[in-house]
Amino acid sequence: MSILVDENSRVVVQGITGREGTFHTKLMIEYGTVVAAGVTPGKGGKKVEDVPVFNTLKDAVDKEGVNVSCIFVPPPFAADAIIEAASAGLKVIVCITEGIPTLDMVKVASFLKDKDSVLIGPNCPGIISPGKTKVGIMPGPIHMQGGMAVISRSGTLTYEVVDQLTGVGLGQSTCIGIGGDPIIGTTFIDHLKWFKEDPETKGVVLIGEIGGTAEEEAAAYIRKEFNKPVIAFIAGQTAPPGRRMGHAGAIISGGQGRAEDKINALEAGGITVCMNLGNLGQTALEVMGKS
Amino acid sequence: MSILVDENSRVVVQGITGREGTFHTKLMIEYGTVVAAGVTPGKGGKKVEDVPVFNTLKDAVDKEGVNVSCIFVPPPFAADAIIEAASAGLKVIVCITEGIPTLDMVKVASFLKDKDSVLIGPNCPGIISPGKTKVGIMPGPIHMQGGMAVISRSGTLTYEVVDQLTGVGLGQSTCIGIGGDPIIGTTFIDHLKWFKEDPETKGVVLIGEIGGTAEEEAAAYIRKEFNKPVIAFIAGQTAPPGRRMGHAGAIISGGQGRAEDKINALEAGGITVCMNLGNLGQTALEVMGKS
Amino acid sequence: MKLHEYQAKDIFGKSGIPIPNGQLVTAVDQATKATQIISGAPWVVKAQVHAGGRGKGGGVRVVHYPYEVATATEDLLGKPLVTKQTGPEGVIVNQVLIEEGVEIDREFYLSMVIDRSSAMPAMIFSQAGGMEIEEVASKTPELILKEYIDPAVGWMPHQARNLIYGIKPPLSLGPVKTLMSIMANLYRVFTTLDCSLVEINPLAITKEGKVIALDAKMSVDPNALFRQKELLHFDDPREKDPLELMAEKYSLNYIRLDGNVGAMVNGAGLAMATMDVIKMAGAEPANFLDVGGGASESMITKGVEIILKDRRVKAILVNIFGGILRCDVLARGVVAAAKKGMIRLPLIVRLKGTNVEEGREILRNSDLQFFVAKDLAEAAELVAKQVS
Amino acid sequence: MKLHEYQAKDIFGKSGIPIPNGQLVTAVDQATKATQIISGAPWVVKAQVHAGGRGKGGGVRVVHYPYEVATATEDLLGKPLVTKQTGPEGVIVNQVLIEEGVEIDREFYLSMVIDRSSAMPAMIFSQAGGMEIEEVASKTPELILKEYIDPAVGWMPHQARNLIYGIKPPLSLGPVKTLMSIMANLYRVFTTLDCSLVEINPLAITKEGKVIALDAKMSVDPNALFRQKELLHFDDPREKDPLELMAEKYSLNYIRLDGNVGAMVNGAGLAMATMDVIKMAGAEPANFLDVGGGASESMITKGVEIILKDRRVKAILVNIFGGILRCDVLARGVVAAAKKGMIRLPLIVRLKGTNVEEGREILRNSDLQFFVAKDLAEAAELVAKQVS
Repeated sequence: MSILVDENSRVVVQGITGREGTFHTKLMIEYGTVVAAGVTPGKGGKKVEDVPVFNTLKDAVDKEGVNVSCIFVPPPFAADAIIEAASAGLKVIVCITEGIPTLDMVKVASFLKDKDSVLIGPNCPGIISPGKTKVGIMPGPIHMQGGMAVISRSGTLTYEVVDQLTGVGLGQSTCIGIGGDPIIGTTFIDHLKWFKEDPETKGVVLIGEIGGTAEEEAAAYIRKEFNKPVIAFIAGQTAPPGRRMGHAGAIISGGQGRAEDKINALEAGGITVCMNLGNLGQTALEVMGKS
Repeated sequence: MSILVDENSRVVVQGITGREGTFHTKLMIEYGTVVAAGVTPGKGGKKVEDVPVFNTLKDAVDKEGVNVSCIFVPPPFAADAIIEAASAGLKVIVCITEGIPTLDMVKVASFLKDKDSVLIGPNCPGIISPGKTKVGIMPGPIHMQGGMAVISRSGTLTYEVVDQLTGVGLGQSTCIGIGGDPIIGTTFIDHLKWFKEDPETKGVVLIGEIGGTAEEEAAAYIRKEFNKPVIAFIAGQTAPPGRRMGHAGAIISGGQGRAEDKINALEAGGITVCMNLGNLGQTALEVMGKS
Repeated sequence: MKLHEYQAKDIFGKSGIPIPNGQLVTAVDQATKATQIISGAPWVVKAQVHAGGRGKGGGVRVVHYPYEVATATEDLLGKPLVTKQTGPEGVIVNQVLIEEGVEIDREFYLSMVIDRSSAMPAMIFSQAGGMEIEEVASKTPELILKEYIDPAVGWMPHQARNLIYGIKPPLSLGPVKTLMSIMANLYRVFTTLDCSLVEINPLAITKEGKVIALDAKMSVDPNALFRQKELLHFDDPREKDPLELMAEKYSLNYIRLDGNVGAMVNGAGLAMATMDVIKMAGAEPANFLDVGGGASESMITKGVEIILKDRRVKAILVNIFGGILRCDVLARGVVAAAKKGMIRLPLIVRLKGTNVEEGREILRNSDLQFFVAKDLAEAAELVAKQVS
Repeated sequence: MKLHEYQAKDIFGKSGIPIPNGQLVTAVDQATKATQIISGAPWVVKAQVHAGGRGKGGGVRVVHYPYEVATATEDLLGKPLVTKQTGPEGVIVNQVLIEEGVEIDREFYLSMVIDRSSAMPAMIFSQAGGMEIEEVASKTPELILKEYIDPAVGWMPHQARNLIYGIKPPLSLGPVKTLMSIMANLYRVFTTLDCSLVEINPLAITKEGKVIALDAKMSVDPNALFRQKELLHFDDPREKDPLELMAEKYSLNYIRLDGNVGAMVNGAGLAMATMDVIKMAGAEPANFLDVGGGASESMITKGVEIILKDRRVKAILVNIFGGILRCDVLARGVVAAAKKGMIRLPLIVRLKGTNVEEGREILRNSDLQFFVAKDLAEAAELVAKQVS
């Protein structure tokens, strides 16, 4: 098992003819992902890496039965792409695009409220169920199939963590970058709920960062509802307030979003917080060894 | 039993200081309805028929624990009033107002999608559970408590039907005017589902009219899911196409909404369709006698 | 509220939806001048009436010489145009639109309406343009494509692509882009002007590859006119039945029909049902008249007057279920009409509800000749007897 | 992107949000002239800098004679203003806003932000205006009211009433109406200009009962600037750190901090975590620098250059987890910087991921002196050793 994506996922790449879209289509196929279709308006009938390209997502669904989307379209058109995917009934929508206007995401979030689609991202590395499928831009080879779930607001930081986990022999069930923007499709809690029901997942690494209150909310949820071991790390302990630290969502403002508040909340929730990134793998090994 | 409203309903009248609002507040109280509060912005602190008036619905909820709203505010402000009521968490919202712009109702419908509120109307006479409470403008005395449910797109036509039912000795559990506009909060099917679960309700009179396909959809639902006797009447058998017959929703256009199609669909659903309004009470008595 | 083609096109032109060059004329000499401004030949001369079916009724003429433009205009102006929607007497043509003719390569259909079931606006597109959409719907329903518009996000580009990329054979990039912008603009027009219908049929692609709205239908939600005041001047009372216009003035909801039994009812549903009852009793309703809940005595009197102005009426049925409208108010209004000597036809009255006794009393005490029906069934019988 | 007070007020003025009469001046003689146009006394002279806390920092002066306006302006212009947000060196004041003073009766707080949890814009109102909202939030949280705005329906009048009718003592009808219109207009400004923050504090009621925005803060979502081109001219590069400005030009995400260890990282999260690791090893990060996934060799070189322009830097840590950014590209960029003679400080390199061997090879084959760390823990130790 794993959550949301696995060997049965039939992936459509929205924006497949763009530079990034083409590049990562190749890498996903190399990893073993079934990339069944691509979409670029006006390029219908072409092929990219032997994948058929359609003008609309509707066509891709009708002709190729795709059920997971991976979006690489540029920021001005990304909200349209997400809504197109949800309208076409895709179960899982992964939006890699960074730089979508926040008010576009307000509309997207409103649109998705009564839909069955799960949106991962935007501004995220995607989702991987190691050994099964990879929908996103993370380096495949660092992953190893196993029992750890990883949920993260970050990209390369996640790779660092996964690499350490693999290094200490802790494989992963599913790793998810939920995205670094203020408004994202799914939160820590959404994924924790799914991981709770996933028998393959034995423990969770939760990688947060400054900004917002998502980690505090996750801590409250874990305390009340979550019964598997959780190891957490918060990036940005030394970040100054009022400055956006790369991610649109990573900003301490109005007295909210400080790393220490998040760490306190997590520890109060009985969660092991790793303070030094260098030791994360080791910490995870200790926690999982105990359980 | 009855559905949606009963003796426990604490009603707030939105637009209570207006002419209609005040008039019907009086009549509702006379019928026995608990009108616990009124709302008119800027008139907070006043009283109407001994009912305290508040500036906002939020205040009325906080101070008087109201759970059902009856809206009389003029069309330009009615959408705001409905959304205010839903935001304040009211369970049942009855909107009497006629003449709300359709695009306002598009927004209202979208807003209500993920809320728990039930909207009845707009452009409707309201809802009455005879002997318990009346939330609306229907004449109370013609009603009699009993086992017949009435669901109708019309106003005075409903009174005519109820009067005939009472005349033949068939009392009513709950009578609902769902409204004569193209976009309404709840449809025949919504109420049929609730009546299905209401043990007091033994049979249903469904009063449709030309325009739209609500009756056809109800017929399909009844055939599949509804197990109590239904008597139907469709107004507008002689109405010309392309003309709006009083109600904004009562128009035959684009080959849709004809009375004969509705009657055929209902009969195909095994529903007794009364062709002549004059005989409705008698027909109902026969059907209910058989069952 | 219906707009004329030229009015809708005026709005289109200002909203980024391409239209042909054209000019509205109300006199023949203007028509001749128009040909000097508007490029041709050919020219298209189009009668501006609200009724549909103009083309088959001879209201649209394609001509090739300037003098023909004048002749066609003269042919149409001031004369009744009969279409399948007007009835045999037709409607008088007061205005004519003269447009440049274009060479059509392909014809599409594009419209927007409110979809009741989903409670959302819908954009409807078909590549089978130029014919009536009902015909397409019955013969080739697969050629009609719909997109529903969530008000939280508005019209989205992928929806346009869903409609446009279904066209076979496919369009080239230029027309695709223009169609996308036309759809986005149509959505903006529809929502900002509170339309209940906007229809472009045909939406043509010319031989030069231009996309252009050759016809335009637009209706505005009458409930929204309070915030669309700048559209009020588009209202053309000349297009309305004079009795309906008079009723409108007194806030009475009156629709003229072809029968001989006038009906006065409170409530639209009951009014429709009363019409049906009349028909079922073997007579024909002469009108739909809902006097509404808030009718005053004088409005009732006016209602009687309007019913009786229709010379075909042979009897009147008053069917009132008193609620907000009290039966005594109704009775006073009817008696007032009688006193003015208006009522010389058989009057059948069926009263029920609020203040019914008082109402009957008022009628009894007047000089008025009338029949009282105890219920709807009896009322219908009495009516039928009077007109048979 | 932050706007200056005068820029935000300019937008307010055009959007139906009342503002005081005022004039922007950049020279003392303009200040004297301004007093002839703007009614006073008193006048308010306000330094136009992005940093908050201007009032307490002496950047806002209320004066009563025209010559004082000139003196105050001279006092501020061209000189550094130190506030709690600027750091000890302060920011240079380049522009001064001169406004009519008003007699304040009551002060409110009004703002709009995006609420992350609900994914909706929120309107925030408090009747405790004039003080910092964080202070109100901690002392009297019940005085802060919020309304969330559903994008399907937009800002609704009842939401304004929910905020306004909570005010004690209650306002009279005039101010209620103005406040309602200000809120509706603020919502329009926020959404049409893609704002991330709009704040009016204080929103004052004058002794004459007028409602007026005495201050204005506005930030625009940088991700939306592609469709807000007309706002680009509001950008004031003089307000930015020169190194950050240079980084921006090369699409590098650089933020200057106070420490002595320069850091170059790919990915914002990893860059933050690297800063934390440096700190935990007992050193202080001199910057945040995310070179991003698509960095080219020359961008890397530029990044090194920017880090080194900060004279406080004593050592550099390069931490790259190669993914889209390949380690060999990173190595070439660093070597190119070394060849230009830029690197004279200890360099600690930690490479991992795509093409890591190739990258290490390139570094080894260069003349560059550097330390290789096998993992993050070791990298931090090496850094600490170099700067201790």
